[in-house]
Amino acid sequence: MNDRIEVSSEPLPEHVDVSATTAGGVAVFLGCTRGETHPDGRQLVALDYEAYEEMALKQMHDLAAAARSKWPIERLAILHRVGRVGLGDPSVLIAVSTPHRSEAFEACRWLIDTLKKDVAIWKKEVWDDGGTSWVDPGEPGS
Amino acid sequence: MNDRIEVSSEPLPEHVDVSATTAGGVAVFLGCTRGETHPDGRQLVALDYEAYEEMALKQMHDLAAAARSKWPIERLAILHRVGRVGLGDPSVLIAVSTPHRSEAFEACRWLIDTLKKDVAIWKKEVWDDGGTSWVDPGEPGS
Amino acid sequence: MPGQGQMKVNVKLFAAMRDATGADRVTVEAGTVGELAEKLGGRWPAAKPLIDRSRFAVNQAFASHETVLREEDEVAVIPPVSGG
Amino acid sequence: MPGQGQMKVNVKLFAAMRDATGADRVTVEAGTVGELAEKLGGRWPAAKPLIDRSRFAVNQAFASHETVLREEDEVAVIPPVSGG
Repeated sequence: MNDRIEVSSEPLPEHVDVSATTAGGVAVFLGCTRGETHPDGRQLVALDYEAYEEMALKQMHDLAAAARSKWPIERLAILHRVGRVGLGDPSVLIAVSTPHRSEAFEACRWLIDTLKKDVAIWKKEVWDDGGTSWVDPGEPGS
Repeated sequence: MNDRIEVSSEPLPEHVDVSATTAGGVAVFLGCTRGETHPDGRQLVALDYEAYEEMALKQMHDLAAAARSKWPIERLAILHRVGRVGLGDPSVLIAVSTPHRSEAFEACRWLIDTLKKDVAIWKKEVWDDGGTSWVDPGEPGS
Repeated sequence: MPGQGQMKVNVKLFAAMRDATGADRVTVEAGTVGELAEKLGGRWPAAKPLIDRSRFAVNQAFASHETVLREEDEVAVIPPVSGG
Repeated sequence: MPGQGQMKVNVKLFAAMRDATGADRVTVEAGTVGELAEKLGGRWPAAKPLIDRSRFAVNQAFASHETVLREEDEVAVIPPVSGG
């Protein structure tokens, strides 16, 4: 149960090792800031993430426990960055190792989907004119 | 189209950067040697991979092209190791970046599934008594 | 009957909710989460649509409008999340 | 009519097929992939079940049994793959 679960303003590591001699598959997901053009022509320059950190961490631990009850997870990491995240840079990293690959893909997918639905973290778009706007979660997008 | 596609006897890199300012999602899969106990009690110590390298590389390039025709892939890496791969170590790494996360998961999953079905690479189990056996692809396992 | 079953609770405000109110923490007298939501909407009418779409957390777990509040509870408004 | 439409082709052998034959490359006279498969099975009867489950590659692409062979072709037996 040596899950690595963190919320931090530091840049995410490039790599989190969740390998195990009992794991045949490792699935990793990185959610990154994607460049965008606003309908009014402005360019996105970054996303600013804010967390209700104590709650977010608690939720991420609960997600890890729920995922472990659904899939035979060997090791697991859920890292989320807060603060400003530039274009192409990752804001979230999820890594899961399981005996077989299906389980790794399914658990990783479920973790990111559920994190995005429930975990107390918010992002604000930062535009090239200095304007900002909180992301409306009804919006499509990754 | 700067796909990174390699077959090599060197250990796989821990991390392959496929980030892009146009990519909101990166999915990575690592296939690793999973420890196993044979019904007769012997322990697996490694897998030995062999490739028909020219064909495997051609097939991996074809897979990359096919994936690009199915999903809006920004960057892509398919790396396969040959030779002896110890327990917990990766033999294959697939990384895909796309605008949204669904596409990254789907493309990554399709690439590993199709690679395992078609690409001219074979693995042999190496047991702790020195015995070896080519893996029967009818077998379940990752 | 002011004060009956009403606790003074500290409420944390985040993201759009903090921007809408200009505060990251407010104190509200309320007996339940539902009452709290109503009072916040009364105090910041412009934020009411956002409050209506928000969830509430008590001691870092989502709580229903029926949840009864105690003075020492850590309460927070959770506007629609957008992490990841 | 020996030799008619029959090409001498070099055939690469890998993995279980190499172990079954003791060779990583053989020369076989055959006009098509199907004939080649048959000749390999005749030469290594113990490998026939494996050959029957194998695919064949001509110039690094999978080929059907009907594929006609030319002398310069790079031909390979591809036993069921197990990469990944």
